[in-house]
Amino acid sequence: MKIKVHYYGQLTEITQKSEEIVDINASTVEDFKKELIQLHPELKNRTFQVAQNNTIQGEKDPLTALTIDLLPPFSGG
Amino acid sequence: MKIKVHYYGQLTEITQKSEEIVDINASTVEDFKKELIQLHPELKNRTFQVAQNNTIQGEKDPLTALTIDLLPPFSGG
Amino acid sequence: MKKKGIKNIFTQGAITPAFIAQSISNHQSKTQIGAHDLFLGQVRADEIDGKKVQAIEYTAQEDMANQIGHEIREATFGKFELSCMHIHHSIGTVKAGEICFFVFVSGAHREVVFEALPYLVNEIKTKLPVFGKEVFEDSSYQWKVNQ
Amino acid sequence: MKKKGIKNIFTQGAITPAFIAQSISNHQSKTQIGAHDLFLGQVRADEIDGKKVQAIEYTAQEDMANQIGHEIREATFGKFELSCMHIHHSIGTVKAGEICFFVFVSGAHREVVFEALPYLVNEIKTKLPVFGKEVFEDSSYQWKVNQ
Repeated sequence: MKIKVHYYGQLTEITQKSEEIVDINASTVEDFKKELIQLHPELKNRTFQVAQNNTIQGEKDPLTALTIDLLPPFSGG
Repeated sequence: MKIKVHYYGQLTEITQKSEEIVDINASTVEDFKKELIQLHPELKNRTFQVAQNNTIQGEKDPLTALTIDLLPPFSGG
Repeated sequence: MKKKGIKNIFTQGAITPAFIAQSISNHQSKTQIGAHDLFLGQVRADEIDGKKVQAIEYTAQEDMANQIGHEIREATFGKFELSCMHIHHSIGTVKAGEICFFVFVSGAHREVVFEALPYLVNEIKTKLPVFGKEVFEDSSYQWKVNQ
Repeated sequence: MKKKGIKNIFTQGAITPAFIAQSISNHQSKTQIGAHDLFLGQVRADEIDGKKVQAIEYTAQEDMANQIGHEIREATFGKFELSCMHIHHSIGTVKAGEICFFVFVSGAHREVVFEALPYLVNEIKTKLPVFGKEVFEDSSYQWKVNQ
């Protein structure tokens, strides 16, 4: 399944992309993260969260959206 | 001893004065209040504090200043 | 009676939003500050026995209020690690909806300002000889009582 | 994606003292308000390894930030008896000494605003997908980490 991944903050530098289309087999967030780390090994020891439909997802949540956000730790304010 | 008494807030209405010179024998705040209430019986059931040299005085404090402030409850802010 | 280092906290009439903006601006060169916390007291149009407050008239023992304000300031600086502290109170008439009280603290991080400001505001309200007279629309009035 | 009732919290660049003054002014017709509490975040010129921060560049997942901001707003209104609540955050570059974050709550009395504001500021800092990049005077940078 082709999905669009948006990178934010420091992750745009680590992956050297602000967005990309990736072909993913995962049906859960956990598996999605594993596949993405295979594509981008530089993400391996990084802290990030996965959001879809503007909502942070847990590891076991199903991957349903066609657009996924990868968010590093927040540092607003 | 002649001292000047300044009235503030609601006390200016109760005594109908903002200041006056009174002749007082008292040497403590407590006695001063008693004498003042004799002069102004309308002060009797009122809550007020006595200050001299910009400092609130306790009942047993000696009366030393020539100017005394009579302060009703504070309501700033 | 004016002593060195004692600031005049009183402003004639309402404290304007422009005055507050200027006070904020004055801190832009203080680049060790990360957090400001501002308290503003606004005159409420309370309804009492069917009559609405249209203004508060403030009077004070100003000299004493400034001196006690100074003491509270020093004590608050001793208690909290603050970079700046400003206290302003209206004297005279302030209409409903206008600002009568402005307290401003600044520090490196938010925790310290959130602790310091309520303490400071409470000290001022409790200890400053300031007296408010609530004037109704029909010009009758009552003396304000703090909760 | 813009949903009804969801406000845009983002301001391009610094939040100006004039903007804050206007926001205060807007409340003068709300005469049930007695107390305002304003938090302002200011960019610190922190020195890290001998280099000084000269600006922070903010980016965000804006759509998500606005939606979460809306949810935090609703939850805060449910928790505290407030009349008004406003949240503003900079996006883009904000220089040291300038304001990047402005949170404003109003209520009848001071107790409620003093409780609500720290809660609200903390929620926003913790939950909003906003990312700060601290840029030094020599144009090198590091990604900001919240405490």
